[in-house]
Amino acid sequence: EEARLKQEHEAFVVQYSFALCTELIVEVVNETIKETAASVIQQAVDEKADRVAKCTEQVCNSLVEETLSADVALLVEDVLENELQRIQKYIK
Amino acid sequence: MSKDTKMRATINQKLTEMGERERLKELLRAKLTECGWKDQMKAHCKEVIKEKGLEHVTVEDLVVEITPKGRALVPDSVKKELLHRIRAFLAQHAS
Amino acid sequence: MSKDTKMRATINQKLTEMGERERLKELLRAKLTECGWKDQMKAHCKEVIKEKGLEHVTVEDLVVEITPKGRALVPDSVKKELLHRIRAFLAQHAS
Repeated sequence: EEARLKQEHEAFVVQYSFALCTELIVEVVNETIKETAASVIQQAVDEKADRVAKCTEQVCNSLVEETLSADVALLVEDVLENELQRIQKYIK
Repeated sequence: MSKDTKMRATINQKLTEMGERERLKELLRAKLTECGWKDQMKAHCKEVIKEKGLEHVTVEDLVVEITPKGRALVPDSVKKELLHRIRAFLAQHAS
Repeated sequence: MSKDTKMRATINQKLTEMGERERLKELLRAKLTECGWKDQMKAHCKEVIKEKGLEHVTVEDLVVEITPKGRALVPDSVKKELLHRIRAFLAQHAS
């Protein structure tokens, strides 16, 4: 009887430990995957927001630069022409 | 209630009360990080996001997509170590 | 193509396609006139001509000479307003 009980107990321990091991792995894997997925998505969202902010600023700067180059050239041509006309008028 | 069910309930209670359940989970988390499993999961998440586009992926989508791979990739050595720790606890407390 | 280059191209494409780029340039021009930038630049241009002599300057020389000042004289508030307008436009037309 003692041997039978011992055998039963051993069988129980084997079965229980396997079941607990599987249960803990499923629990930890699920929790970790959920945390990892959330953090990877958050990181990607943050990175995208940073990139959008940075690139928008760069686009804004290039737009200012483009407008300035065009306008400065026009302004210079205008001033030079006015100066020339002024001198021509003076000479006449 | 059968003898096995009773014994299971008793051990479960002991595991929780003595904090061993949390310790086992902590051990497992640490082992999964140490063996690179967590990094693999991160990389896989990034791949899925890249493939589907950030605006088309939710946390739930990612969980559904990577969980099967995550379970399959838990190394046998980690499972064995956990099993060993559980057996040691049972040897001490499940008489 | 890097992610940044792609992103800039997308932003520029959106602004151009919907005519916002031209509207923004017009806004910038109006603001620069309004804040006296144009008058300051004209005055600076005349100074340089006076200093070097009309016969010794070309359009290119003058452009090279006064552009840095032109850049520096754009008020921060104007740049900020422009950036704000671009952000608002992108937020409105986000796909």
